Parts: sequence; structure tokens; C-alpha cells
Amino acid sequence: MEKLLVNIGQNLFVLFGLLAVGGAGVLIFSKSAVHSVIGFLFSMICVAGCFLSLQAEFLGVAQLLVYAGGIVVLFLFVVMLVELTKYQEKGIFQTQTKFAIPLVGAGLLIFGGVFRAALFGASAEDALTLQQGLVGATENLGNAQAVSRGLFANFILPFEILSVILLVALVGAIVLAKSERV
Amino acid sequence: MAITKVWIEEGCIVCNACEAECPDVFHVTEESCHIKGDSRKDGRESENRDEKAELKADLQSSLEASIVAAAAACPVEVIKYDQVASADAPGSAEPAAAPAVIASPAPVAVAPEGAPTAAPAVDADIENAVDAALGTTGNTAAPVPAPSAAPRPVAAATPPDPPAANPAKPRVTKVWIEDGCIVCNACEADSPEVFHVTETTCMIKPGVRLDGKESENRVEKNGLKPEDGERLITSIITASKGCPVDVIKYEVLGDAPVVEAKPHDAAEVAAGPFVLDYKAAPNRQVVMPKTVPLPSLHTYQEEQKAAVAADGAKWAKQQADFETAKAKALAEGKDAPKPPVRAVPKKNENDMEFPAPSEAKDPDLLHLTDLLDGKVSQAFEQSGELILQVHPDGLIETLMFCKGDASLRYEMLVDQTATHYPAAEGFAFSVVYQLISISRHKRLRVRVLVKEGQDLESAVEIYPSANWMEREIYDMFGIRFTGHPDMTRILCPEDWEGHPLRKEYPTLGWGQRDIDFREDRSGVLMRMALEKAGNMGINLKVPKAD
Amino acid sequence: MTPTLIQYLVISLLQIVAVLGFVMTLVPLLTFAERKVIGYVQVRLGATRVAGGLWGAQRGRTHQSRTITGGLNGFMWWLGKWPVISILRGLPMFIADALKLLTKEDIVPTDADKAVFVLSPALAMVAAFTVFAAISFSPGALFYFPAKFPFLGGLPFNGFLTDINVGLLFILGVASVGVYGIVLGAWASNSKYPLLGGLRSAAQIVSYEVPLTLSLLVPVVLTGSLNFNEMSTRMAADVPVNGLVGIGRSLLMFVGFFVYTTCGFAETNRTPFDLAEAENELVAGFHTEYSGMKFSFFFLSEYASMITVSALASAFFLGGHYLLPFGLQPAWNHFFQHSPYAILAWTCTPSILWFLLKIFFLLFVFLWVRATLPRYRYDQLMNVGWKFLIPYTLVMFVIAALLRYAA
Amino acid sequence: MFKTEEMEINLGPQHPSTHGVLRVKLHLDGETVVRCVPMIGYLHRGVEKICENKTFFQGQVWTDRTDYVASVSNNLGWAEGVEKLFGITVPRRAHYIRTMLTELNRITSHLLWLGTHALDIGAMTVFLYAFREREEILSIFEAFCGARLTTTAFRIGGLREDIPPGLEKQVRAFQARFLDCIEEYETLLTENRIWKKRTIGVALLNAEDAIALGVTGPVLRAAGSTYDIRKVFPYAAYAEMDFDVPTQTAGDTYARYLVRLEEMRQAHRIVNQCLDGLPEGPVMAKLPKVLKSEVNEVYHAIEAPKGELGYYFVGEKGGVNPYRMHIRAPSFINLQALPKMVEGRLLADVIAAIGTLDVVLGEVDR
Repeated sequence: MEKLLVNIGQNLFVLFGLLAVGGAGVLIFSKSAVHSVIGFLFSMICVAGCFLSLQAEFLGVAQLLVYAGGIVVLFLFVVMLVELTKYQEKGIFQTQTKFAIPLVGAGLLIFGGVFRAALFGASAEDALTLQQGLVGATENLGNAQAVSRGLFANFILPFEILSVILLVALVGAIVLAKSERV
Repeated sequence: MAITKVWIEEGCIVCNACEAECPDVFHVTEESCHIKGDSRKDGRESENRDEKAELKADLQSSLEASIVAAAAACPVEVIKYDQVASADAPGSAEPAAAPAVIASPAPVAVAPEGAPTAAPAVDADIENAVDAALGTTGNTAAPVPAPSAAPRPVAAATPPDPPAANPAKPRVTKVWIEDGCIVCNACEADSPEVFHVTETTCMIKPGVRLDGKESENRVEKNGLKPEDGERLITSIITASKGCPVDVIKYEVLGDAPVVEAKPHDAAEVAAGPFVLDYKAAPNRQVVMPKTVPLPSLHTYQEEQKAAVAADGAKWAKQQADFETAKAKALAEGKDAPKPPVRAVPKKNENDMEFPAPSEAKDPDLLHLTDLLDGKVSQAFEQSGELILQVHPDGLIETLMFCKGDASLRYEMLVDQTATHYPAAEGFAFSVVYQLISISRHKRLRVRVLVKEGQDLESAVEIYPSANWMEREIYDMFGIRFTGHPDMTRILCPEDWEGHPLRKEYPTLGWGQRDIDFREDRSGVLMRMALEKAGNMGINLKVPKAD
Repeated sequence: MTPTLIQYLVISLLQIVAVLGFVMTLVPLLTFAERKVIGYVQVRLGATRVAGGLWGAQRGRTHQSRTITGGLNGFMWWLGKWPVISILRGLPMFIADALKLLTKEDIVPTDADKAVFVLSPALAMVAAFTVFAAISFSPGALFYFPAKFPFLGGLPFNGFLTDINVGLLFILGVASVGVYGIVLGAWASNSKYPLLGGLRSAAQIVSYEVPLTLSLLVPVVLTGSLNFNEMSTRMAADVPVNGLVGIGRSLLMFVGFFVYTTCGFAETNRTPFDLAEAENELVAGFHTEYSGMKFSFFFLSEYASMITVSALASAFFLGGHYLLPFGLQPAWNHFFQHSPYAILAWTCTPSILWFLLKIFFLLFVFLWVRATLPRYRYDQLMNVGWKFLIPYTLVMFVIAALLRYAA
Repeated sequence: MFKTEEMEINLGPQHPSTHGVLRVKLHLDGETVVRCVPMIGYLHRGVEKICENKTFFQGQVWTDRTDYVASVSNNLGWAEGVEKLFGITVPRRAHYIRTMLTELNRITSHLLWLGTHALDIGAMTVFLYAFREREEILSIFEAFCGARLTTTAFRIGGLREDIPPGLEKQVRAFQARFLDCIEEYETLLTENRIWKKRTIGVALLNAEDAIALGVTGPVLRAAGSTYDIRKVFPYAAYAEMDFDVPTQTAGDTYARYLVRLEEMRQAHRIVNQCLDGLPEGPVMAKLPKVLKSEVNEVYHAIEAPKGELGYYFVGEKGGVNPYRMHIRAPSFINLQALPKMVEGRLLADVIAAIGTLDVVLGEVDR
């Protein structure tokens, strides 16, 4: 008991991780689209829990705020509005099963290899810490500052590229919606 | 006749029915039913099963009717009694009835222990014989109908010979309703004198039954009055055949006539625009109007002229009478009679004066009459209102003029409605359009007369407000409007039958009836009402003075 | 002295019980207050009694005082004779309300998605109550357990559950999950009015979350902290009043407060933004098909989020545990910190009292507004959100950044 | 692959905002109303048929139940319609009392409208304020005839009784404070931003459409027409009264709100004039014991709070019942304009439109 509590962070991480995988399973295997979204939501919340158990509060909370609070709502919105039963009957959905199964198999193999290397390989011996350059900076700072320093100092270029991609997606969505409307 | 002994056989289900019928004799306890001490000679209160004590002498005849009714009402038939003819009973006034019963060994009937009690119910011949014997006295107005409901064990005793039985005429002896009635009203439509359809089931009416009770007659299978059984045989058989679930059963004495069942399907109902089968629902009788109150200047003037002429003729006759009387009196040397005084029209003391129609003087009416050129059949003024009656052909033209003509400008159609005149010749409805001119502050009523089944042209194109009003007219009167965008019912449901504001449409609904509890002698309706209301724990017994 | 892990867990449990108990008591009281406040505005009495008996009347016993509520009624009627406390007449209404909701028949529509239908009120409730994990009712320890207290002697009992350094974000994140309760509940009812209500609500909450967050960022930028306790402390003590900057900061906070409160009304679906449950249009909006306990979960979560919004507003704009709002406390402190009068000196220190008073006042404002204002139309609501509030908050955000730079 | 679908939704017959058992079938595209079909008849009791089977005196009782909010106006229409059918002259004092009560009834009707309409739009408090004053008028009715809602206040030929002592005082007490009460409603609504947003430009109906659709009453006057039967075809004592007909030109919900508020003020004026100029004399015309009609046909219209209320009577010779009676119900005709008002607008505007039309379903269905 005592041991379980002392390692509570680690244990919670495992627990949340398993729950997240369970949620992802619901997302994939559920018959109802709304149930899938609920599974997705659950998965997202559990991922946030993972972050929190690693004491990355800012990331965890941001995960909650952005994914659970924003993006999944939009998914749900769309799924609710579209009358899926009709399209299910027509067989428009779930047509890609025959491609999906080999793809998932391949993905499992690849990621399994990666995970195996990460968890049991040589690098698993290293401590999971921030980059050397950041270590000193985070000592007296809160979580948010550490993340922001990482984003806006070290990784400014990828960050900006990402924002451009998002902008493109935004514009694309507007264009699609407009043409649908007219 | 009188009842000497009453007792309760085993098997009482404590149903209170006997106490309801005859509270003086029966007293229902929690376990059984007792014969009251007040009414017994030995003064004890018990079921009287073993001792069979006699009733008090003074009660023997006075309570007879109610005891018989109680015995008949008993659902398990455990109430038995000895019935004898007594000399001082009012029954002695019935010469035909008395011998019939006396002929049987007195006391009339005590079924031997273990005798079948249900079996005689099917023994139609025997009961028929008794019934026929009693039936001859049917018109002698026995004070209570109950004695004719002879106790059932009589069947086991020797039947008397029917003195006046007439086996030639077939008749229905019994009729009852099996389980499964769907309350369809078909039987009541065929034979309203026998059947009475309530909300939950169908009943045999008390008027035709020997025991005078109203029930399904399922358990008791009580007989019909012979004369009714004879008279109503055709209708009962028709009803039985017409019953969609075949729950009406009957027993016939003699050869049943061959009767075709009347069809009671939906096709019959939907055949006409509105079926007025008064026989099907006598409670929906409608008094149709005799007069045609269609105001018209022409008719009014004719009436006035006729009234003046009648008055003149009356006066002339009075004067002529006076002259002859005077001449006669002179001839006989008597005093001359008083000369007649012409009656002055009665002075109107009320603040009320009939607004008589007058010639059209209003420029609008004159202008429209000119414009329409022969399509106007009448134009007059009454009660300060302008009325223009046009031919149905010219209706749309009239409305267009009213709206469009620069000197008329009736912008708004405020109201449109119809009236049904079933007594009129040549037309059945008048449809009126109330127009107002908002700019000129004038009102005008346009009227058309429509025949039954004739369609009118819709005014929606000219006055969009006519939309709902025409739908309402269609709904209420059945007048259709051609060119209307949506000629459907508006207030009544789509599948409603009939058009309610027609004069022949009855004011009572199907199956609606007035329940008069004063006629509810057996208390059936009262009991049903109580059942419906639920047991409210109220003692409904009428309080006694003692 | 630092607690051991077990002691820490026990104290946390006690704190959770205390906070939940506080909120769970406050919500029913709030419903009673709603009856009374709106009743007062509308020239009527509001609740004065609880009708009928719980079970006495059915058994034919007519005497009121023998029933539970009847007895309470008698007591409350007696209370009504006294001038001030007579306002408490009808207080048992909140017990009766809770009992009624607990004992009502729980109806699940035939064609509803049963699992989701059951899940969504729970989701709304959990989200609304988890938020209180990050709300700090009092800075530091509320009290210390006495030394003789078994097991916990000498340990502090805090006025907050956790002291996350991203407390604000946590609250926003968890609160944003609450919308699922509404949307999923609406969808699972398989009925048209709830669906419309759910869609309205989802769109409304998602779009008002943006100005809400942006307006909360104004004090965050001004103080430089996302932590609940640190925020009010810095606001009161650390940031000195600096002439023009100080005035500008106060003004900005003042405007920000109103913007935030407006968004808060929309977030909690209260009048004039209660479109999700606009009973005149959508019968009862997203919870049309809900009854009994499930309905009361929605009900509770709405009132709990009212408390959350009030707590946030008082912590971030109204000075939190300190007396004065809008960052005016430093000036007050400057004059009275060393005042010889103890009471004045005391007003310069943080206290749970001020915080609660501010919350209560804001809750009163919620009720007041409900009694006064009509409801917006849906498109107007969206216009207000996107065309006015978001630009305003963005401008405020920029000004706040400039002020921060200047200071 | 995906195309938008219209959603069909039934507003009513049991809905908080349909003011009775009105059912409106709406086809929605999102929240925009594509098509609106009002469906009525849920409260149809066949009042016209019933009245044909009742005498002229008995039938009046049924008019209370058509527009139960403005029963006094309905009584007046019936009484004057029958009087026109028979040619009865009513004493002047009776006319004055009738006018006064009808105007008080107009105030109650408008107050009920104001309260419920504001409630529909979300302003709760006005409802309670409006009912406070309405209660007072209802007590005046109670003092006059013993009933609060279903008054059957008038008799054919005048009044059954003169006004009871003390009624004048009661009415004057109400009159003294009523104008302030209107001010109070106005402070809550007239300049309220949200109220204006919800009402200005909503449920538009211009004068041309209104006239074409037969819409009367405040809805028509808010579109700019001055048509008011009290002025155009005066009845009762209105010819002797000095009052204005309030009009607006916008033809939207806000304009109707302003018109109805101003009508309450004018009604207040008329009541004052009736009280001040109340003539002496009898209140009942001399009539025979039994009224037997002649062959005649009349249509009598009065300005009910909701619009033109017309009674159409056909009398047969010697009949004690009307041969045919028809009520031209203003709510029924006004409701026709609902689709015109709301199609292409939002769902919330349907609620505002139903509220602003001020329909009473008892009168729509009759």
C-alpha cells in the first residue's frame, strides 16, 4: 500500500494510459458515431490525466482545454447534426475496413518496434528529463513559463510553421463551407 | 299472493345485492346474509336455513315484490322462498293469474335438495308455458311486475297446463349478451327497445325483461316479456346477426323467421355527405326549421301588403256583419247593435321598433346595381346596413368591383359566413361577405344564395383574408370553394363526419345520452356510476326514519 | 511540520468534504434566495411555506403539525411573526425541493440512447464540481488542528484543495468539459426541442469561452500569474501603485470585470443568455426530457457553475481575499497598513470573509438580472459574442500587455 | 454527399408560449423558419351551434367563454348586436356604464397581453406588475356583477342593475394610480436595449398586407392605419367621448407594444370621462317579457381589445333563438397573418409574433 502510494505518480500514469487506450478502443469499435466521440473525449481526458500525473500541469490542462473543451465539441456537433443512420444504411461509412486492417497491422508493428526500443532499448536507461539547456531555466519557474520558453525560444520555427498549417486548414474549411452553402 | 318463508341456501357470496333490493328482510353481515329478526315470526336473526321460520303475517304480502326482486338479483341464486296465494292479497284482483298459480300444488315450489338449479334455464318450453300463462294477464296491470318472475325452482315442479298458450306465433324467450361486447352500437341501432349500449357493455333493457332489471343478462338469463318477445323477434334476430362479434344469444320458441343481417360497416356511414339515421340514434333527433328567415325587401313588402289587405278584409267583414246585424235587428224591432270600431294598431310601449327594410338609396348600392347589370337580384337597406344580393355567377365580379372601383374602395373583407336554410326552395345556403371601406368608412354586405352541392368561387385572390373563413365555411357547412389554395377542414379534425352548423346536424353526440336517475329503478346506473367513481366509503343507504 | 503522506491524504479528504459540503449547501440556499429575491423584485412574497405533508395527509391524519413538512411549516409560520427573520419563512422549501427531486419518477424516453442519457447529467455535475478543486477560498491555512487532536494534531487545514500553479487554466479546462453534459443529454433525449437547445447551448458556450478566457487573461497579464492565491496577493501587495499606470490598471480591471461577468452569464446559461433552456421557445431546452434526480444534476451543476463564475470574478477582478476590488488594495494598504486601529489594520490582511461576501454579492447580481432583463435572441447573442466581446477583450488584452510593459 | 434537411417541429398544442392550445407546425432550416402552418381547432366547442339552440338571453353567457380575457367586450357585442336585430333603444346611462366597463376590460386585456408577451420574451417581472393592476380591475368587475372573468355584465336592452354604491370610488382609486403603473412598465421595457432588440423589426406586417389579410385592431393601427371602430362607426357612448386613436407606422412588434400602451392611456381617459359625465336616468329599456325576433339579419362590430369583433345574427319570425349566430373573432382572423410575419425569420421570432398578435385560443376556435 505504502509503495503504491509513494509511486502514485507512476501508477496513475499507467492507469490513465490504459484508460486512454480503452477510450480509443471505444472510439474505433463503437457502432454509434456519438459513442465514438464520447470514447474520444474520454481518451483525451485520460491523456490530460497522464500529463498531470507527470506534473506537467500546463500541458495537461491545455490538453483538456483545447482538445476536450474545444475540438471534440466540434466533432460532436458535426456528428450530431448529420443523420448518420441513413448513411450507414447506404454503406457510405466504414467502407475502408479492408484497407484499415493491414494498415493498423503495419502501424502496430512499426510503433511496437519504436516503443520496444524506447522502453527496453539502450536509451531507456536515460532519465526522462527536459533538454539540458532548459533544465537550469525551469528551476524557479512555473510550468507555464517552461513550456512557453520551449515554444517561443527553442522551437519558434516549427511553432510558426504549425500555425501557418492551421491557418491554411481554417481557410480551407471556410472555403468548403461556403461552396456547400451556395 | 304472498311469501311465507324466506331462507338463504349455502353459497352466499355476501354481495349485498339482496339488501339493496329488500333491506327490510335481508341483512348482509360480513360472512353471510341473514333474514332479519324484525321480519320473522320467531324474532331471531339468522340465515333461516334450517329453521325456515315464517315471515310475520303483515309483511308477507307487502314485501313480496322486493323479496322476489332480491331473489332474482342474487347472482348465486341462494335466496329461496315459499310463495302462496293469499285471499286478501291484492293479487286476487287478477282472476287469470290466480288460477294459473293455484293450479300448481301449493306451496308453489321448493326444489328438492340437490335438484339442478341451472339446468332449467334452457328448458324453454316449460318456462315458456309458465310465461305464456302469465302473459295473458300482462295487461291487467299487476302492481308489481316481479311476481311474474317465478322462482327458478318452479321448473322442477309440475308445470301447469298453459290455458291460453299460442304456440303458433314464434317468439324470443330469452336474450343475453355473452362476454366480448365491443360496444359498437350496432344492436341498439337494430333494436333500440331491447338493447342499451353503455360505455362499457351492452345491456338488455328493463322494459322487456320479466324481472325488470337492466343488465347483460349473462348470468341470470332472465326471460323476455312474452308480448315483447313476440313483437321484437325480428329486430332481436337482426341485432344478433348484425353483431360483429356474435355475442348476442337468444332462445326462440317456435320457428324463427329468416332475417337478413343489416350491414353495419363503415361504407354505410360514409355513403352520403351526412347520414341522418334517426333510428340509429334516437337521441339525436333534430327538429328541422320550417321557416326561411332570409330577409328580403320584396318579401317584406309582400307581407306588409298582405297584412294591410287582411286588415282591410277583416274590417270590411266586420262592417258587413254589422250591417246585416243591424238590418236584422231593425227587422225584429230590437235596438241596433253598436257599430264596430276599427282596431287601432296597438301602441308600442316598448323601446323597441322593428327595423324594417327599405329601398336602396345609398349611392354605393345604386352604383353597384348599375355596374353589375342584371346580376344583382336584390339591393336594400335594413338596420342601417347595406345589403346586396347577387347571383353566384356574378360574385367574383361584384367583389372585384367592390375592391377595385375608385368610387367604392371596399378594401377589407372582414367576415364571411354562411347560413343553412333547409326549408327554402331553390337554394340551401346563403353566403354573406362583410366588406368595409376603411378609407370611406362604409360597410356593405354581399350575399349569394347557394344550392346544395353547388360550389362557389373562392375570393382568396381578391381578398386574401377569405382563406381561413372559406375553410371554416367548408368545415361547418360543406360548401366548397373552387380555386381555394387549401380547401381542408380547419376547426374540426380531418376525419370528422358531417358539417356541424347545418341545421340537420344533431346537438347530441353519438352515444351521448341523458341519464335520468329517477328512472333507474334497479339502481344499475347508480351502481355503475359508483363503481366508476371508486369506493368512496360513503354509506349510500337511505337513512330510515326509525 | 510537514505531514506524512497518509496524514496529507486524510486532510485532503476532509477538505474535499468541507468544500463539497459548502457548495452543496450553498446551491439549495441559492434556490431559496432566488425565490426570495425575485419575489421581492416582483412585489410578491416568494416562498413562505411548503405545501402539504409528506405522508401524514394520505393516511387521513389532517393535522398539519404531525407531518414533517407540516411541522416545519408551523415553525416557519411562527418565525414569520418576527420582523427581520420573517424573511426566512419558506426556508424549508430548499429541503422540500431536494426531496421532491429525489423522489420524483425518473423517466427515460423509450427511444433515448440510454447510456448517454444517464451519463450526461453526471458529466455536467462532475465537471461543475471538479472545478472547486482549484478554487482557493482562503489563502493559506484556514485553521490548524489543535495539538491534542489525534493523528492530525498541529497540521494546517487549508482553505483550498490544491494549489496548482495553473489554477485558472485548470478551472477553464474542466469547466469546458461541462458542455458535454448539455450537448450529449440533448442528443440522447432523441427529441427535437432538446436537440435545438443543446445545439444552441454548445454553440453559445464554445463561442463565449473565447472572450471569457481573454478577459480573464487581463488580470493574468497584469499580475503575471495563473495561480489563484498568488494572483490576489500580487494584486494587493506586490504590484505598487504607480501613478498613471496604476489608474489605468484599475480602469482596465473595472471594464474587464463587466466583460467577464457578461461572458459568465452566457457560460452559465443564465438570463439574458439562457437560450439553451428558453422555456418560452424550447419548452425546457436541453433538459426537457429529464426528470427527477437526473434533472436535479443539471440543476445543481448550473448553480454550481454560477458559484464558480462568481468566485473567479471575485478572485481575479474584485481583489479576492482582500477588501478592495480592481487593484485598489495597495493604495488602501499604503494608508492603513500601520494604522493604530486594529480594525483598519485588519482590513489590510486577506480574509475568507471578503471573498465569500463578494461571491454572495455576485450571486445576488445573477438573480437580480434574471428578474429584470428579457432574453436575447439566438443570432443576437452570437453577434454580441463574436462582434463585440471578442474585439473588446482583444483590445483590453493588448492594453494590459502595454501596461505590464510600462510597469 | 450531405445535403441540408428541414426539420419539422411542432410548436404546441401544449407549449408554454402558444397561449393556449395553438399548434404551429414549423419547418426549420437551422433555426430559420421556412414554413409556418398554424393549426387550430383544439378548443373548438361549437359556440355558434350552441347559441343557435339557446335563447337570446342564454346565448350571451357563452360569449364570455370565447375570448375569456375580454368577456365584457364580448358581452357588449352580443347585447348591441341583438339590440340592433330587434331595434331596441338603450338608455344613455346604460351606454355610459357599458363604455366604462368595456374600457376597463380593454385595460385588463392589454395588461394580460403585456405580461405574457414580456414573459415570452424573457422579462418575467412585468408579468407580475401587470397582474397586480389587472387584479384590481377584476375586483371592480366583481363588485359590479359578482364575477371576475366570465362577467355576462350586460343585459339586452341595458343593464340588469345600476352600478352599486362605492363602485365609482373604487374605479376612481384605480384611475388615480394607473398612469403611474404604465410608467413603471415603461421603465422596465420601453428603453430596454434587449427588449428593443427583440421587438424592433420583428414580425413585420405592413398596412397593405394587414388590410389584405383582414387584420384589425392594434396590429393594424401599428402599421399606420387609423381604423378604429369606436371612431369610424361609433357605438355605445363612444361618439360622446374625447379620445385619440394611437397609431405607429413601423408595423413591428415594438410598434404594437407602443400602440397598446397608448391605448391603455386612452382607455384611462375614456373611463374618466364616463365617470365625470355619467347621466342620470334608467339603465334598462322597456322590453316585452319575451323577445321574439322578426326576419332580419344584422352584423354588428365593435372594437374589442384584439380587433374587430363582429356578431352576425339571423332572426326568424317569432323565434326566441337566433336562427344563425356567427362570431367574427378578431383572433381568428389575425392569426392568419402569422405565417406572413414569421416566414424567413428565426424561431424566437415566432414566439414574439404569437405574443404580439395577442390571440386567445378560446376565441380562435370558438
